[in-house]
Amino acid sequence: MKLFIQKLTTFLLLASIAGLTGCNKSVGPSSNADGNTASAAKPLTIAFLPKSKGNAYFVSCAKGAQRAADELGDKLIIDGPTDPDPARQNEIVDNWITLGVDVIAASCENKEGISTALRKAEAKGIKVITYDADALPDARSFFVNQATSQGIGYALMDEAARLCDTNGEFAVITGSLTAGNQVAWRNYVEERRAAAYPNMKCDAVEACDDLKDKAQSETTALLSTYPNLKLILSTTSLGVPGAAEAIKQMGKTGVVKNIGLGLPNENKRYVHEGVTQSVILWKTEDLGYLTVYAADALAKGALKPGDKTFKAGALGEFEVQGDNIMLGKPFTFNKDNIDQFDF
Amino acid sequence: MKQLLQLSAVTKSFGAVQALKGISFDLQAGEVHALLGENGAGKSTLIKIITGAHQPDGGTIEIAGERVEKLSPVAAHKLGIACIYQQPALFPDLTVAENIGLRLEGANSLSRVDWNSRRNQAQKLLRRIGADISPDAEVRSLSMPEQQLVEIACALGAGARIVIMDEPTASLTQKETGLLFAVILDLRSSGAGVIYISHRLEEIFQLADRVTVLRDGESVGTRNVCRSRGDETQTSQSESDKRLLTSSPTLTESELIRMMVGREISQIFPPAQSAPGETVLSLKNLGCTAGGVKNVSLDVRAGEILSLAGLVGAGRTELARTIFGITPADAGEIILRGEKVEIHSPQEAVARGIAYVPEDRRRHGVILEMPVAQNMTMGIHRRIFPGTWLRFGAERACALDFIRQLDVRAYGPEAPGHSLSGGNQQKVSLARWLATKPKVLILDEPTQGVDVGAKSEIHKIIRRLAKDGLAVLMISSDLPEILGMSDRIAVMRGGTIAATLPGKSGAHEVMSAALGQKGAGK
Amino acid sequence: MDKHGFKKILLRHETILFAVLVAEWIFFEVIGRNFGTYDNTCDILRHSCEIGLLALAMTPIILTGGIDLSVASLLGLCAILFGKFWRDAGMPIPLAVACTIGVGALAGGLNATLISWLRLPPLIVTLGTFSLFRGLAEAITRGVDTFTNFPDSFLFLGQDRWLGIPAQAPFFLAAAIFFWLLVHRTTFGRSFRAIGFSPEGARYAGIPVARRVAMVYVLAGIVSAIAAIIYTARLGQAKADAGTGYELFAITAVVLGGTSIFGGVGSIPGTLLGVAAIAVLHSGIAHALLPGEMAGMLTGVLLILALAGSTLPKMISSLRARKAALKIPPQAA
Amino acid sequence: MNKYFREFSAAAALGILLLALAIFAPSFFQPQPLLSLATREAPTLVVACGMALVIICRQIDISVGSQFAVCSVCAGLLAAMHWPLALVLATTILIGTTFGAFNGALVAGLGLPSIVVTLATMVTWREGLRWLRQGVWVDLPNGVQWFGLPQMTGQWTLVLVALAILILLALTLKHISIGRFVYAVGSDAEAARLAGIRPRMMTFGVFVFMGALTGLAAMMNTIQSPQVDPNSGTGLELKTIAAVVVGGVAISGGRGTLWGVFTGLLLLACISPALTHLHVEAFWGKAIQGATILLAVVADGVRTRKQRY
Repeated sequence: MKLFIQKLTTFLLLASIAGLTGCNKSVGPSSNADGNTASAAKPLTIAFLPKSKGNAYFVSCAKGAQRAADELGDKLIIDGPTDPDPARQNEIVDNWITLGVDVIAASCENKEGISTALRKAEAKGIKVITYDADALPDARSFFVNQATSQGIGYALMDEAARLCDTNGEFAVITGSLTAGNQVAWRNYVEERRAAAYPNMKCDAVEACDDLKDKAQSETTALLSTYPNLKLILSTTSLGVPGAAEAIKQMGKTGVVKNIGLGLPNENKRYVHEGVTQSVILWKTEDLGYLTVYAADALAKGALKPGDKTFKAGALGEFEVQGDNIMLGKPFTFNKDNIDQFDF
Repeated sequence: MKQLLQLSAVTKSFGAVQALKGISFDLQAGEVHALLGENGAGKSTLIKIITGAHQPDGGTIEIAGERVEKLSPVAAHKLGIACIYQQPALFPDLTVAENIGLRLEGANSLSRVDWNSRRNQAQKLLRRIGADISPDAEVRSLSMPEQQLVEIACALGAGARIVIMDEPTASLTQKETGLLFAVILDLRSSGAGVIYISHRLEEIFQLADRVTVLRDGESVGTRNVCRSRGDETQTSQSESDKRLLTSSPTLTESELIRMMVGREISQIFPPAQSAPGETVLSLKNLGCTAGGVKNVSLDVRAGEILSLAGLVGAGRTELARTIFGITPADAGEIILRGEKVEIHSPQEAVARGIAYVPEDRRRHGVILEMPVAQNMTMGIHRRIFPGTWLRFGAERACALDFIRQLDVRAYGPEAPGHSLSGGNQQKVSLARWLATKPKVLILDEPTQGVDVGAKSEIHKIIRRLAKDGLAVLMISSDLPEILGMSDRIAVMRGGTIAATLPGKSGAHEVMSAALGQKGAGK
Repeated sequence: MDKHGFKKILLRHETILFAVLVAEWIFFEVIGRNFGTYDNTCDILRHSCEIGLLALAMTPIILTGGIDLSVASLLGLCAILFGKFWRDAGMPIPLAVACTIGVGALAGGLNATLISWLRLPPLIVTLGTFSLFRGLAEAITRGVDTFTNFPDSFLFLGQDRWLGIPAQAPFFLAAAIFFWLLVHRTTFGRSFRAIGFSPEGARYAGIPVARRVAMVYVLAGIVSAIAAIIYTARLGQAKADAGTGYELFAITAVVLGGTSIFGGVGSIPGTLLGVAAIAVLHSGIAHALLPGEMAGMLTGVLLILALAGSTLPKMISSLRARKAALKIPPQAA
Repeated sequence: MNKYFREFSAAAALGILLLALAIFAPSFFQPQPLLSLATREAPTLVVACGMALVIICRQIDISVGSQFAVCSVCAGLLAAMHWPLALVLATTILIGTTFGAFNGALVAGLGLPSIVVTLATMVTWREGLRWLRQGVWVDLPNGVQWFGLPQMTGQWTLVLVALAILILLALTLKHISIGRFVYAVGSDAEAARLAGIRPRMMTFGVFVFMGALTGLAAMMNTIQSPQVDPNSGTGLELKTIAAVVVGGVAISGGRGTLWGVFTGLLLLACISPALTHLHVEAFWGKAIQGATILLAVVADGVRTRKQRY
């Protein structure tokens, strides 16, 4: 009995400490600190679901989302799986349903997987919006489209072709063989290559398990296997710096070009050294910002199907195509402009 | 005479059980002091206190005249105390040389390992005790008695002043026992003191200068043993038999037994009986390459006790394991009640009515963590639990029945195996196999490490079983047991049957058969 | 330790765990929003189904002193094979389910063969098949293939309610009862324990050790396949990465439930409580709006506390006994 | 031969693999890629040496990956604060040592099973790191990479440091008493106690040492690139355990050599680049890795099965 009490107290103690420290992190009072007194309506609770936590891309998105929530006076909940795991995403959405949030903004690891949970949320009167990676169209009201998979895939391939003068061999580093968006991007890269650049050849696709170190090892092996390689294309933000380090260490700086999806901060160094030519990405903070504004407007009824434009706070107007809110074209960061960005 | 060790009023409790209730004990230089007592009398605890494995709750320990406050295994080692345990405490993955080296070099962790000198030292020590073991052999590959010899070599090499031997001969053959005795006498004459624990009374009369008897954690008394050794190295069984008969009136075997058990045991072996029935088990040229068993032909009849004698390593346990299907036979035939059978696994053997009470009861005989009742019904799952559903009532009734029948001393059917003494564990192991209602019962060293009282009870049980028509095949290294219990004796040598002798044979004949031509001349 | 003490400790472990579970519940009910609702209870049950199934299958394995790291990889392999059978081979769902379970049994059989027949250490064998099964799943789908658009009648199994409870709950309940009977009420369970305590001793007792050990791994394979089907139904899709990391959850739940990693000791109710404790923790953390990482951290802490909790009292009492005994003056000789 | 069968079989497998490469993909044997490969695997080798010690001592440590990640991030943060590199190195090793001591205290002090203890610490450290750092990369200042040495020198330094640790440890294990004590404790703790060795101290020491090596390895990894990925070390525990086991160390303790571990690690480390060179598509990688582990142990199992009876 004594033991039980001891354990119980320890547990409660631990849990409450955890609670105290943890509250500051995600929902903390800071979300209302700006005290949006102008908004008469009661603050909304917006749940923001990244594919995985602890990933620089989504950290940056969340930063924008938080800024928007602060401006709007909404309460923002950010939670996601610690590893990209579709099943965990469903669980989190289910938790939010019982928790009773007003809007869910989700980046979907897996379309079909999460759609069932999102449909359930809609049935319970929760508004659903997706960003970054879409769910099935019937499972959400709007998709904040930062760039279509097709757009990304084509942009990557076009940039690759430009750097290689539309002929030569290249290899692809992918985050994982199975993740939905990675698969889609790879497919569009291939589609574009086949259609527009028949003189280019993809030698191999290697997976780096979303680890920078593994990307480096794989690139090293690729470089020695295919001496004619002219370019490495990474469809994951972790791949670009890893590949760059490998190219640099192999002494092939400038000989083998390096491009891919990536955040400016992680790649500045290599871009300046001339190892990496360009990274392609949209403005991630803007994506989060726009998503939260759209979510807020959707819940308040300000954003309705059929709207042609949408105004998101400081960022101004965005085009709405059908049920897609367009963030704009992917942005190419290179030597000339990369220093202007800090995310 | 110099006093090596003096324990005064030592007490020790484990929870509610007081294992030692104020024991005093001393050891002089140049003596063999035997320690006797039934299992659970407190011998093991006393030894563990001397070796520093346990700390006493009260009392004092003096070593070589100096009081020792806190004795740890390391301190005891440094003070020249060495112990040879029943279960050798060796490193199975390391070589013999390294085992000896680790024991002798002490715990200086930064010294360099000199593999050559380790090897030489090991070679020398092994040769000194006459053991034919390679220093490079992995201990895992050695037999139990060989491992015990390595232990002895360790103690010898440590130059121990106080050597404790806990039933060292339990698994040794006559020949190895002879070698061991020579080593003990050698130690004694070099001025060391030996504490010798054994259940074999004849060994005590043969070796000991004094004997202390423990009972229920108390010392019953210390007596001088009047040895009449003419030739100290002379150890053949017939000699010792003779000595038993002529041993001095100051201390007799029966007196010792009375001291130990607190009652007289008039007759050690139950009377043999005659008229065995039909042949139950018949082996024809049985062989098993992996076990080293070859060309064994043997008949066991209902109602008889057939003993398997022989040196350790002669293939007796291996033969039993072959019959029981643990190492299935790859040559010859097993004929069970006139029907040729093939046995590939223990479960097949059990299904055909063969039961095997193994030698190593702590590892094989009883599952120590499981309750007595579950241990007893382990061989009869199919019968007692029809359709595999457990029936706790039936199990309990069955266990209680056997507890009563075999007089198992446990506080109930739910007592776990390790709470029982060795003899009672053996009875549990026996009960498990009797429950299967076997036709053939193979007993492997049924009384090894069992105290005198329980030994006699087990002998009676075996005899009763044979009388009830069971064919009993008994493996034993205890020559008096073989001679006392058997209707017939099969002697094994080198994996096969060397001779089959009638039950009334003398020790000499059995030994010469076991040793081959060379030994026969003795 | 006598049988009574033994029983008491087991009982006590489970009681403590139950108390922890209740404490968790109350704690999250107080600080969380809408935590203790019926809907959320159903969600917790639904989300813990697959891990619960794996933990149930893991219990007899750990009871025999083994371990199976490959269950989650096998879940992934079975999920995509189920998809293949249904979509590419055109099998009706029931037949695909049967074939998937067959594959699960075969894969479990591979583990079983290597462990019981070749007597290789389970940790190593299943470490190998852990990579192998997941690798095969990736190879078969070439990493990219995803199976979706299952018929609603099938998805009902994972997403809907039946008589007010999640539709997969009856399967889980049936599995729990099956394993409870197997471990606690049949001679099989008895032999698992005997093998866990002493494999040699069990062999000498005439227990078909190899067959029993093989049985628990084959069972684990079958259960992994069933879990794969429920997983597919719940998510509405089958992909090669299904269930990544679930093996550690399952092992954690089993050990938290009081099963000794050395074998012999353990119970199915303990495992169920362990699964529940972890599932409630995860759900509670989310409902209390605490960061999700906390759930993992607290699981680790809970695991160590549970282990230490069952060891410390023993150590303290033995220290106390020693101290008390030293105070008694030695008896006069 | 029998005693070292596992070592030989791992070496034979490695030989076959290298031979296949020499015939079908000679481009594998180029100095710069091989040096890069060796540099990448140098920290893994250091961790594998520690893991071998832990397993020889009949324990296991599955928390090394998490320890490695935490140490890497700490090293990165300290370097980013412009601490002198020697001090960063010392602190990183100290942090690793502390983690090891924590595991060791629970395993040796309280007698808890190591697999469960390290399972718990694995999730706790990993999730704790994620919580505190949210997966943000650490950017290192210039001059940290390769300790400020030229790249080639830096790479050789790392490889040689790892090899030196391997050789030193292998010799210690064979020729210094304390090395033999590790085997003794792993073989039979009770017998070790009777021989005057303190098994609990040894077990504790082995975990502490494992932690220190993990810290060192993390540092060796950190200085290889100008950024620290907080997810580095994911799966390191499985990779090192696999290398140790394939190299012939018995999971039940008391047996095995570091030379075997070295061979095992080389084999596993070569598989992935070899597949690239042999133009095997990436999705086969994991399956082949698993099959290799199984084959290595099955070969031994088939052999000893015959001997066992």
